[in-house]
Amino acid sequence: MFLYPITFYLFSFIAVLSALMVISSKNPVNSVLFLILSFINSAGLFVLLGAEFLAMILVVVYVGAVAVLFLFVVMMLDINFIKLREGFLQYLPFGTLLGIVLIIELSILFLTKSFSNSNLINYSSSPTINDIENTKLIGEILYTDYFYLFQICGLILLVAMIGSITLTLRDRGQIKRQKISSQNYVDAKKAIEKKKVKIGEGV
Amino acid sequence: MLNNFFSILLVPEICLSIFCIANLLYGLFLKKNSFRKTSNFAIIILLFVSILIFVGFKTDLAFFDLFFKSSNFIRFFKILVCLGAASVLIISKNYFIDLKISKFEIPTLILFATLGMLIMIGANNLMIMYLSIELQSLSLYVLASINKNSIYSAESGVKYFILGALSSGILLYGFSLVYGFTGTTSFEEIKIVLSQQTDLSLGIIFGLVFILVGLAFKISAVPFHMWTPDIYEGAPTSVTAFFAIVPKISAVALIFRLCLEPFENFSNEWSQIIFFLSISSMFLGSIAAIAQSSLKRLLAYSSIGHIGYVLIALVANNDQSIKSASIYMFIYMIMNISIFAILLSLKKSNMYLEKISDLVGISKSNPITSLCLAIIMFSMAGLPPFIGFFGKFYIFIAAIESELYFLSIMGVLASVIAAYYYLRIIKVMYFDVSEKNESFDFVISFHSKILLLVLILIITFFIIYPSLLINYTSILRIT
Amino acid sequence: MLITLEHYLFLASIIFTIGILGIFLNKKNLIIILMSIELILLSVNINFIAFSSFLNEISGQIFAMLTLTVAAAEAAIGLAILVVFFRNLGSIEVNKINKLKG
Amino acid sequence: MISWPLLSVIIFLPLFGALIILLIKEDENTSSNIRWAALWTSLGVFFLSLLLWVQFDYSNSTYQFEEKFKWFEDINIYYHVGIDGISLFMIILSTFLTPLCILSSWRCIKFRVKEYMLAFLFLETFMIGMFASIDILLFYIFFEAVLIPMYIIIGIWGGERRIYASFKFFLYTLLGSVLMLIAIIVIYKLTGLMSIELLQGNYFQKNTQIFLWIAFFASFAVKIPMWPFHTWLPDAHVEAPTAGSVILAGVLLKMGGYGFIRFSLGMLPEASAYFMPLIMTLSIIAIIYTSLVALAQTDIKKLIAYSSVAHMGIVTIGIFLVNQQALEGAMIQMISHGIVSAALFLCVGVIYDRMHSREISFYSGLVNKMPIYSTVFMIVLLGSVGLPGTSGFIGEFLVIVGAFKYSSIVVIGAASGILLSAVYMLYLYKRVFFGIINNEKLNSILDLSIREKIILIPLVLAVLLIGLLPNLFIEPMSRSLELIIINYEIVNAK
Amino acid sequence: MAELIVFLPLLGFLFCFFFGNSLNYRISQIVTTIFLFITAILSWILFFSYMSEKETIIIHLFNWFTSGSFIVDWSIRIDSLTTTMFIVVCTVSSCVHMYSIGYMDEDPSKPRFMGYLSLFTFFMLVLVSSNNLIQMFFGWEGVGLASYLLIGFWYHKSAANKAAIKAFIVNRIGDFGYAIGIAGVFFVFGSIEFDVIFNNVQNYDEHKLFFLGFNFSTIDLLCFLLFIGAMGKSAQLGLHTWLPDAMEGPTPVSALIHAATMVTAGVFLVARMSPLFELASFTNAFITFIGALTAIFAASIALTQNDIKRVIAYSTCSQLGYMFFAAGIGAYNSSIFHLMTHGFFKALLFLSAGSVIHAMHHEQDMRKMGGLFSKIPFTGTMMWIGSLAIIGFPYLSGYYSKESILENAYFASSGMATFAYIVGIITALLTAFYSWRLLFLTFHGDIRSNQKVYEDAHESPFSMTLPLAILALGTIFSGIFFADYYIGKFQDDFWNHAISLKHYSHHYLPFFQTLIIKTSVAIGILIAAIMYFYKKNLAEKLARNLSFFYFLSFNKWYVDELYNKVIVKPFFYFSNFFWNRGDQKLIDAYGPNGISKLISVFSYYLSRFQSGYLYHYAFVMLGGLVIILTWFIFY
Repeated sequence: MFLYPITFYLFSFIAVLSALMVISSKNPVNSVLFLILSFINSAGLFVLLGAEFLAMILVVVYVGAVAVLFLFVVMMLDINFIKLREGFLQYLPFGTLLGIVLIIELSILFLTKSFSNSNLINYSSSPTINDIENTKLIGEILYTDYFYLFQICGLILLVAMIGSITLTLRDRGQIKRQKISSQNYVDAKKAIEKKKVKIGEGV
Repeated sequence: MLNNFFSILLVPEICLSIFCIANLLYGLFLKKNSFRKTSNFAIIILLFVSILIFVGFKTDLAFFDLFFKSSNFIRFFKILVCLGAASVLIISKNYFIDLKISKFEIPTLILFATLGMLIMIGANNLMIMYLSIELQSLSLYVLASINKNSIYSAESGVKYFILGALSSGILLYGFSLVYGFTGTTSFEEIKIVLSQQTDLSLGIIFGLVFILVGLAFKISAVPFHMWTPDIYEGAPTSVTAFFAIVPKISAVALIFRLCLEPFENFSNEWSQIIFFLSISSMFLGSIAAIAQSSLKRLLAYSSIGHIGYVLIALVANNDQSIKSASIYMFIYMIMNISIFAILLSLKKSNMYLEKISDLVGISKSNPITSLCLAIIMFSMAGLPPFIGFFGKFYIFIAAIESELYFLSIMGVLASVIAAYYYLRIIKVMYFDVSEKNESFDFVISFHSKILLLVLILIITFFIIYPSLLINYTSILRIT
Repeated sequence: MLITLEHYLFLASIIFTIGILGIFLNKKNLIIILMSIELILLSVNINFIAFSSFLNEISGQIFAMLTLTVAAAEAAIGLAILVVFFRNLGSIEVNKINKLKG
Repeated sequence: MISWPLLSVIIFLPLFGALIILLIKEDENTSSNIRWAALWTSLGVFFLSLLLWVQFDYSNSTYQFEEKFKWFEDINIYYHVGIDGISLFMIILSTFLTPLCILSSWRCIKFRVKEYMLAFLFLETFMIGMFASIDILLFYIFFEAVLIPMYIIIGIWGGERRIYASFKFFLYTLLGSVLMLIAIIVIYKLTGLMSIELLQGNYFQKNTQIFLWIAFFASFAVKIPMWPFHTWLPDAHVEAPTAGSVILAGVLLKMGGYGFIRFSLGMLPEASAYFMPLIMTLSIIAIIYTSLVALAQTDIKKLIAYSSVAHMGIVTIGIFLVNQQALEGAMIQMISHGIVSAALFLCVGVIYDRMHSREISFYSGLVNKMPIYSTVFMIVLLGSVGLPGTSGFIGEFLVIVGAFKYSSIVVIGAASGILLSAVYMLYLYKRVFFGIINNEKLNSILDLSIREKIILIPLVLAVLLIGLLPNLFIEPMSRSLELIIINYEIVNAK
Repeated sequence: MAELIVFLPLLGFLFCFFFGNSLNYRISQIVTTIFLFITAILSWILFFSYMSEKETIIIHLFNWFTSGSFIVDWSIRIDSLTTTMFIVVCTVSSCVHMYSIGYMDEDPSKPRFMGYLSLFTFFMLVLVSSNNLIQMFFGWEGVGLASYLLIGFWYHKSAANKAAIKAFIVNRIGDFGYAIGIAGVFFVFGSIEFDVIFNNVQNYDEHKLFFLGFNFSTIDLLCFLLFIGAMGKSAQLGLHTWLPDAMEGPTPVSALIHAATMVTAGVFLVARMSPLFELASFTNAFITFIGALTAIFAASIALTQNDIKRVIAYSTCSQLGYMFFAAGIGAYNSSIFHLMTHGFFKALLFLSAGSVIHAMHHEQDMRKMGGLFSKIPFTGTMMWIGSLAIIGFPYLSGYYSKESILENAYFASSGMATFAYIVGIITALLTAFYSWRLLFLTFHGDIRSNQKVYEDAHESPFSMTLPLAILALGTIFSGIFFADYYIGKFQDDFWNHAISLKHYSHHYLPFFQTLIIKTSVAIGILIAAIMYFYKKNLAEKLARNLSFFYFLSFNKWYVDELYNKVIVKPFFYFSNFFWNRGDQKLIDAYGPNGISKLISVFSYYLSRFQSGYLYHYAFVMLGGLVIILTWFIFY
């Protein structure tokens, strides 16, 4: 029974540490990598909590897509990294103070109220986790009960797509594009014109 | 019940989402004038949807009622949102074209944002609420930075995005707490769970605080307002118009519903927060605006102040609250549309007006425009006989009904301070004498001219027959 | 050494705070801020899943999944806006974002 | 009685005139059309309002010419107008002064004539409407709406510091009146009524009354104005164009007094009794203090403005003594002050139009060049100092008579107004009119033109008419005032 | 008839007001003078008809105003007091009108002057004919106004303007008391009609009134307040300063207003209200005291003045003192009788002085006159008659009235009356002295004036001498004819309850006392004769040796200077103080301006707070969140 706590502490320790590194590392590339690390550890925690499907999704979506996107942008933008650490310490005391206060307050919330079962009310008609395996369960309700949510997610992604394209697509007015149909429709008769040139004069 | 395939299409949200995509495709396949055509199409869509909402088709489509709710309050605000979005499209068409950012994506994004807001107003579940907020916000982030070549637009996009994401993070954290402590995400179930509790656990209070902070950001209540002036100033004016009018309406509706539905029994807790937000918004909105020289910033502070007043109605939490808030938001919308309609068509030496001091001399060259502007300003300041007065009047009726004397006195004091900067605009227009004889161009499309005319008439002559609006809002109920 | 719900919630709150700190301690790099937002959303996800697991109720996991989706969309939009900004200013330093003020 | 809605016609006729003016396109040639249209409208309103007087039933203490329509359907708010003896003369005062104002601006307003006339016609509607309202909300709407045209009049056509003055005027009075709005809503919450008529028979708890009273006081004390809320008035008066000062002093200040009678006395008798010492103190300070301040002025208009504050001090004393003599005295004093101060401001306007200076030291020996003007000014001045036979006397004296019942100090305070007004007014007259002409610019100054005579002579006649035949004015109002007094006494006797 | 008497002068005024400038000035002069003569004749007719019928008539004209129980009517009360005043006012006024035709011959605005005179007469008649206190107040203030206008008639003269304002304002101080008194009377008696007051006065004998924190006897208080009014109008000590200054006006004005009529209004008021005053024991003592003091005080100043008109003005003041102390000791009939005789002889003196001034081309300084009798014998004679009358030369009018006053003072038992009696005798001496000083300096002795002026001096035109003659008749005969009615054996019958009368067992002074009076007068004349006729340097010597008293007298006891220092200067100081410090630096600076400044400062900082940095914004948001959370933890 020691395995579970040890795994938990390992994962969570790494997750917190790498989260700290995300915001404090000099190089954004490192930050992205630490972010990935943090996500992977969180995924581990998810597994511990019995949410295997979400752990998988997290790795796939984040590590596979989002983090790569970040990396891509970081690489793409030509940034002078040396300057980027300056001023970090300037607001550190204030910031940490506020952060600590926030953590303390949240801890009060979690620690003074122990979560006995009476406090956590399970009011739901949806199936419980223990009945079926996690992925299947999600699969069963995601496209039935939560169909609308799923649709809206789709719309959100659509908006994200439209937005990104609109913002980043640059119309380069000078570039000549190939218009195949018009090229095909060129009539040789119209393309060439014969002219008689008088002697002694130019065109 | 209409429950065949076509009737499902008549459900406003579904209909609108289909039309959103239709509009996108329409824009994609158009070669010329795509912006103009798509925006016209979008206007028609919005008007059509608002009719659909008004008629109020219902469906018992699978689980629909679990996630979406309909009441006359919700319908009223949905109509406001649709009409507001349509009006913004009408008044800003020329501006976009003039600024050469006439992309067909703009109407599409506005449609998506509107869709998000409609869902948001009618949301009956934390999940759908979150998704709708995100749907709306993402569209708005893009709209804020839509003028890619402007550093200001880009900056406002960045600021809006980061602060917005932060706020939705906070909101979401609140959701997680509420979910954790109640075990459900559905509004009705939360309400049932909470009604079984006599003593509210700290977890739910914290959840409530996080949620309200997140929403306070959306309605830009102080101290979560910091983004507002900057984004209003940086974004293209027409986008600012959209920001100032439509999302505010939906967020107000949502905050009302959230407080009065799931957390109905714990008004003691949330009213403290709202009380604080309300007073600080009213005063900051009125005091900070005095130092502004930019018109758009001024309007930003003005909208912060107005939100403060609406929140009074929420604190009051009685049978007048819904009515007064509805009336107030309606009036707020009307006044803002009309003022932006003017701002979006007023040019001075080929530049759109940015600064208050640019208005000097307009009363000579454009007497009618300046008269309209003056009327709107008096109305904004809440002076009778203009419509703005009645908004405040009903708010204070609600406040006094709940014996919120302190709050209402603070409210009127803030309104006096606020009157100062509204008057200052009138002063610049009428009292200041310009040395140069500058000419103003008032280029306004036919449609927005008609719209402006109608709105000014409503603002001025509302007093003659107020019952039309008041009777309609009297019957509004949250549930 | 029983790992209870409080452990997970505490962990989440730490990551949440780190995320928030990341937003306003950072003066130079906008991308870090975007990552901080991802951290916040991660902490929320931990919350959701922990609650879901301990409540023995599935909708928390669904919520977490939706959050993931939205986070991805948000990241995309955020990066797009960042690119726009970079193109205008040639920099992504946070303390240079102050053209709009007053 | 008249079967058609006379009162509404009077209220809204100026708006109709404004509509016509709105349709006239302004340019060089048409500006005189605009002036004529405004003048005829206001004259029409004036004659119609005389019809009110003629048809008024003296023996009736309740409202007459009532019109009532449901207005707001969720709240008991009606479009409910009507007049009693108290409002009758306030309305006639407004309608009487407006044509004179328009006439006085005939030449000196050269730019934006259209807006100017519009502002005045709107102002007239609001003023009449305010005095005629029986519904509180209607009252409030008109009460505040008055600020808009007045703000514009001061701001556009005012003097050098017009912007400061207009803002001070607007914000100060707005601050007062918004508190009244709260009080109105509280009244509605407590009683469900919005009708002044019904509320006069209503009884509030004493603590409530005190709260409400303070809120109303904030509004009316600023408006009337009482010391120490008076400082907006000199600025506004001085910077406003002549006609603006006339309306400001002539009618707008009366709104405060009217409000005190209607609301403070009529609805909150117990609190009025409770606060009477406060009012008396402030009023006496106002009389003595502002009279002294008036003496120190170097600007003619400012002097007259301060004198208004002192005169209004007598009015407030009269109102809150709540007995027949004092209350009638206060009413007559209000009417009288409306005419006298209007005439004084118009007189100042006459020389201002010629010389563009309001400095006392600029003028001297005017009587040499402008005998008729000097005579007119003298008569009006006598009205202001309350010489028997002029309008000022009746009001002030009745207040003194009424005050004797209450307290010797109040009596002395009120009577000192008579004394001090003579000091600053005669001192002014001496400096401006007597002596020899020191300033050579004055050598070419002309006496009153025919237009100016037409403006000033009705006012002079009115001053004498009220002074010699005050019964014409006292009789119609006495029944309505009696009603208030009886109510006040019954409540306070408990 | 009474209506005609009252309103004809008004008609005259209106005529001048509307047509004066458009028609020839002669017309105005003639019209007003004729009107006045008609009123004078009518008033005499009325007087005699009243004497035959002896019935108090009240002619009710119309209701002026009614406020609850406060009813004020316009009416004319005809009784012996009114008719007496009518004849005095109308006769003197008509004389003055006529006189003015000649006197004002060189003035450019004659119609205005005539109009003002008529207006004054109208107000005076309203005053004396009123049947209630308010109407009286109307006349009271009206004469004040007319006096103001007439004193300031020469508006280009700065001194005249100042004097006019002074007159009006000092009068207003009196009116201040009077007005409060009226209010008090209404409060106590519930009416301001004389008859109602007099009928109820007995009920309030012991009544107390709470005023300014003290419990006063009601009647005493009311009378005191009314008396303040009378003091102002009749230039009694303390409020006397306006009267000498008023001599800046044209001389006819001085004669009419500041000698014969207006200044006596105070006495008239006291007499009119005598049923009330009778019961006010304290106030009566006060009146006696003030009257006596005024008499001797003014006389003492008159001793050393050099301006011919000022001497007469102070003499007026002094004579008014006589009237008041007579009233104070309850001898209202003597008081009124003296009022009447004084009206005649003082008008005569003034008009004669005017005639002298006219002759001397507006030279008023007696030191520049002398020996004029031979040049203007008629005026000189008139002056002699007037002077004799004022000192109480037997069988001239002043003799009867003054004697009767002293008589009453002698018989009245109170200590104050005895004081008044002694003062009265001393004053008689002083009166004799200054009157003869005036005569000697002006008409006799060396010629001190400019030779050319002296040569040019000539008798006045007929329009000026005729009024003198008429007034001389009055001066000579009014005493003999009316003494019996006013103060003698027919007095009860004559007065017919118009005023309250006192009856003493003795009617005539012991011989010794009359001797004292007569001797003192004779001594006065003698001293004057010695000083100004025989030993001409004696006056200078005296002035040098008694320089303290001389300067005190010459500078009018420094009352004006005192008032300037104590009242006028602080008044202006406070005026500026309130304006600069109070309104501008306190109320405005901390009120509206201060608040608006504060708000704009706030606004500035709030806008600075909006720094534009993202992290600040995020920080504020988080701060807000944490604050709210903390609130709920401790809540």
